[in-house]
Amino acid sequence: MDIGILVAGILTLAVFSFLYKDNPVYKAAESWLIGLSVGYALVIFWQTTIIDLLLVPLFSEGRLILIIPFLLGLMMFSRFSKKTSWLSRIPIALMIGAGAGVAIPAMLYARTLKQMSASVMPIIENGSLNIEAPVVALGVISTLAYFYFSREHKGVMGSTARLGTYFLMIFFGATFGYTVMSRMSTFIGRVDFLLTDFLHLIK
Amino acid sequence: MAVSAAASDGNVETGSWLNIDTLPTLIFSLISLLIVLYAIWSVKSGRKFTIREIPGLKAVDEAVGRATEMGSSILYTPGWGGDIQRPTTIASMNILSSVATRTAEYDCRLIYPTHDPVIMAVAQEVVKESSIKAGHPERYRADDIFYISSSQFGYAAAVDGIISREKPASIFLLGTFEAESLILAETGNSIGSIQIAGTDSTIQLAFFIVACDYTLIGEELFAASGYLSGNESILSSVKAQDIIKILISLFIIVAMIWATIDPSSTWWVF
Amino acid sequence: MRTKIPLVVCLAFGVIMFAQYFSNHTIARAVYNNILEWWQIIFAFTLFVGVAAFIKNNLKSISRGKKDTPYKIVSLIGLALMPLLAIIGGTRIGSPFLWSFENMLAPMQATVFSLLAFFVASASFRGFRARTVSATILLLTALIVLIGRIPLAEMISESLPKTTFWIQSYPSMAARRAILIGIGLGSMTTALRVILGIERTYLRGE
Amino acid sequence: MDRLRTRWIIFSGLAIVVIVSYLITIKFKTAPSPATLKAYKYLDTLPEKSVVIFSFDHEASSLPEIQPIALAMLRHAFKNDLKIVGLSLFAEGTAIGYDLLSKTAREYDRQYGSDYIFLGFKPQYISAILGMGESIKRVFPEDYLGNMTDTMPIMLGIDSYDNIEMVVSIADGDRTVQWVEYAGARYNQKVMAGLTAAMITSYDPYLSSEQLYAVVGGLRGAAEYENLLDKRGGGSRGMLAQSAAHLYILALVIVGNIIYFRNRRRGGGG
Repeated sequence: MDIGILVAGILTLAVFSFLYKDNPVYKAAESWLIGLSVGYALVIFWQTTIIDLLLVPLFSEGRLILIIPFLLGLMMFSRFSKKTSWLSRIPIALMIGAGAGVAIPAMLYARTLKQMSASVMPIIENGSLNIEAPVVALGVISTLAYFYFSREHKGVMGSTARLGTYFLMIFFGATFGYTVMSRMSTFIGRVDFLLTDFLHLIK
Repeated sequence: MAVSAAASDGNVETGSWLNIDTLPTLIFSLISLLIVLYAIWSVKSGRKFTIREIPGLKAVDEAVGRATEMGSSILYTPGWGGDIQRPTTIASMNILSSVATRTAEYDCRLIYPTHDPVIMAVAQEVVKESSIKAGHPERYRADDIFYISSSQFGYAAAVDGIISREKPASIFLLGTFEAESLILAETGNSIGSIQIAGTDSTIQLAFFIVACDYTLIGEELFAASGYLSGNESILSSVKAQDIIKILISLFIIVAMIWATIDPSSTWWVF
Repeated sequence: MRTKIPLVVCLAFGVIMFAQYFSNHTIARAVYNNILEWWQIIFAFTLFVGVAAFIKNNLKSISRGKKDTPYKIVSLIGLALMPLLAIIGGTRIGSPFLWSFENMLAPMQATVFSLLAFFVASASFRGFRARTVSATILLLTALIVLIGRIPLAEMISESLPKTTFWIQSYPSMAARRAILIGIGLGSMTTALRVILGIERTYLRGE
Repeated sequence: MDRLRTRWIIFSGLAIVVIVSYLITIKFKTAPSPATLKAYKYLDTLPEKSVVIFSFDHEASSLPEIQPIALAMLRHAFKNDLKIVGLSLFAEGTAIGYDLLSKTAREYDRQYGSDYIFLGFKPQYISAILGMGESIKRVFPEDYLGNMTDTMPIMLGIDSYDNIEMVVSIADGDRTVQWVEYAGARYNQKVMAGLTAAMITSYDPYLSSEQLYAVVGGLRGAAEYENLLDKRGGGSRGMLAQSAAHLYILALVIVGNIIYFRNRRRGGGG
C-alpha cells in the first residue's frame, strides 16, 4: 500500500476515535494537527508574502517604499514588551482604518444597493400575477422591520416584525437543511476514502 | 510599480478621477454618511435615543446570576472567524465589557479563550477596565484570557475540552463563527449550560438557534452592544441604520409599483 | 501621543481607501495597490506574532510539567517540521512538504470537519423541537429541504423538489437579503465610527 | 451517563447507515436543479478553445464534498476542448487544485501549457482579482511549476478578463463573493460557482440578482452534473448514502419531538 494512504488512513481513524470519547490517540492526532497547521501557515506566509511581496521587491527591485510596511510589521513584535507595546497600535490602526475605508463603499454597493434593486420586480407581468414579487418584497421589508430597533415591536410594527421572524425561520430552516446535507457529504467523502483507498473494499 | 488604469471612458493613460460607474454608490454612501453623522451629532447635542428590548439581553443577567449561584464559571468565546477589525468582534468586545462588569461585581470566574493574539490583548484590557469600574480590580485574572491556536479545529477542540472539564454554567458565543460553532454549541448543550449566542455568520445562526437558549441575529448583535454598554455613539448609529432601512423599504415599494405600471423602466437598477 | 498617532493613521488610511473606490485614475489605483500590499505584509507579521505566542504558551506549560506536556511537545514538533521540510526540499510538487500536507494535514482536517456530521445528528435529535410557531416553521423548512434534495423526493412527487427550490429562491432568499442589508448597514456605521475615532476598542490592550 | 449513551447510539447509527448504504450500488436518476442546468448549458455551448478560469478557493477540510463537483465541471470543460487556467486564492486549495486539474487533463489527454495551466496561489485575493483585470501575467509572472507564464502557449492570447469567458470559483466560503464583487462588479466578468451545500443559501441573493451566473451545489449538485454529462463519479456514487443520511436525520428529529411532547404532556399534567 502507498505509504501516504497508510499514514492518512491511520490519522483519519485516530481523529474518528474522538466519537467514542476523548482519548490519548485523538489528543495526539489533534496536537499533531495543530502543530502542522501552524507550521504550514508559517511557510505559506513566509513564501507568498514576506519573500514575494516584501524581500524580493525591496532588495532586488529596490522598491524602498516597502521599508514602511516592513517597519510597521516589526512594530507588531513590540507587544511582547510592556513598555513599547503601544507601538503595535500603529500597524493595527492602519489595518483597521484601511479595512474600514474599503468596507464602506463595498458593503453599501454589494450588500445594500444591489440587493435593494434586485428586490424590485413587477407585480403583474404580461397580464398575469407574479406572486414571487410581493413575496420577496414582503420578506425583505418585514425582515428589515424585525431589525428595526428604535421602536418597540407593537401594533403594525409588531405584526410586520413577527412576519419577519417567520421569513427568518424559513431561511434558517433551509440553511440548516443544506448544511446537514453538506456535513453528510463530507462524512461520505471520508467513508469513501476509508473504504476505497485505504481498505480496498470498493473498486 | 506600474499600474495601468482600467479606463472605460477612453482616457487610457491615466483614467478619470471619478469613475462614473460608481456614482450611485457614491451618492448613496454620502447620503448614508450624512444620516449617521446627523444622528451622532444630535446625540452629542443632548437628544436621547432608546432601543427596543432585545430578548437575549435580559438573559445576560440571568446567565451571570446563575453561574454565581452555582459557584460555577462563565465561558465567553468570540469565535474563530474574526479578527480585531471586524465590526462583529468590536461589538462582541463591547458586550464583553458589560458582562465582565457583572462578573466582577458577583465575583464569578470569566474564561475567555481566543484564536488571535491581538484579540487576546484587547480582551484582557477590556476585562481589566471592567473590573476596575465594578470596584473590584483584584478580581481580574489575566490568565483566564488566553490564546489557544489559530487553527480552526484546534481551537474548537481545545474550547470543547475546557467546556467539558470546567462545566461553565453559562456560555457566551458572540462574534464571528464558522463551522466550529456547532461543535461548541453542541458540547455546551450536552453539559446543560445556558447558552447565549450571537453572530453575523448567517449559516451558523441556524445552528445557534437550534442549539442555544438565546440567539442574537446578525444586526441584533450590533444593537445589543449599544444597548448593554449604553454607548451613545453606538445607539445613534443604530438609529441612523433604522432611518436608512425605512428609506430602503420605501424605495422597494415605490419602485415595485413603478415597475408594475411601466415595465420598460429600469431606474432602480444600479 | 500613544493614542493620537494611531487615530491619525486610522483616519488617513480610512479616508484614502474610501475615496479610491470611486476613482479610476492611475495614481488612485497605484495608491490602492500599494496599501493592499502593505496590509498583506503587516498581516503576515501578525501571524508571526501569533506563532511566537503559540510557542511561548506551549513552552510555558511544558516547563510547568503539566499532564498534557507530551501533547504540547507533539504540537511543537509538528510546528517545526513543516518549515524544516520546506527548507530542505522546497514546496513544489513532489516535495516532502507537500507530501506532509496531502497525507497528514489535509486528511486530518477533512476528518475533523466530517465529525460535524455526527454533531449535526445529535443536535437534530436534541435541539430540534417544535416548541413555538417559529421553531415549527424552522423545523418544517429544514425537513422539506432535507427530503426535497434527495433522489427519493422525485419518486414521491415531482412538486417536492420544486417546492424546495421555490422556498430557497424566494422567501428564504428574501430573509437572507434583509440580513445582508442589515449587516451591510451595521458594518458601515461601525466602520465610520472607527475611521472617525469614536470607536476605539482596538486601541485598548497594551 | 444516559446522555452519553444516547449520543453513542446516535453516532453509531449514523456511521452504520452511511457505511452500509455506501457499499450498495444503486443508480439514481437525479433531475438537475435549475442552477446546475444553467451552469451545464453554459459550459456546453461555449465554442471550443474558449478560456475558462477555474479558481480553487477552498480549504482542505471540505475536499470530500468539493472534489466531485470540481471533477465533474473540469471533465465537462476538457471534454468540450475548452482551455483552462487554474489558480487558487486559498493556500490549501493550491496543491489540491493542481492535482485535480492534471488528473482530469490526463483522462482527456490534454497537454499542460497548451490546453491548461495552473498559476498557483496568491494570498492577497482582492488585489489578485483586481490585478487580473489589468494583467494576468503580471499577477502571476510564474506558474505553479515555475515556468514563466508569458512563455506558455496557452497564455499567448490571454491577458485580462477580456479574454476570459467565465470564472468558475470552487469554494467552501465567501471567496466567490469577492469574485462577484470585484471581478464581476468592476470588470463585468461572468462568474459561476461550485459550492458546498452549506453555502448554497448564502449565495441565493447573488444568484437571484444575477451577480452570480450559476451554481453547482453540494454532492447532490455534483450528481446532477455527472448525470447531465453521463459520466458517473463521486456525486452519483454518494447519492444513496446521502439519501440514507437525510432520512436518518429525519427520523431523529421525529423521535426527538415525540419524546419531547410526551414528556411535556406528562410534566404539564402535574
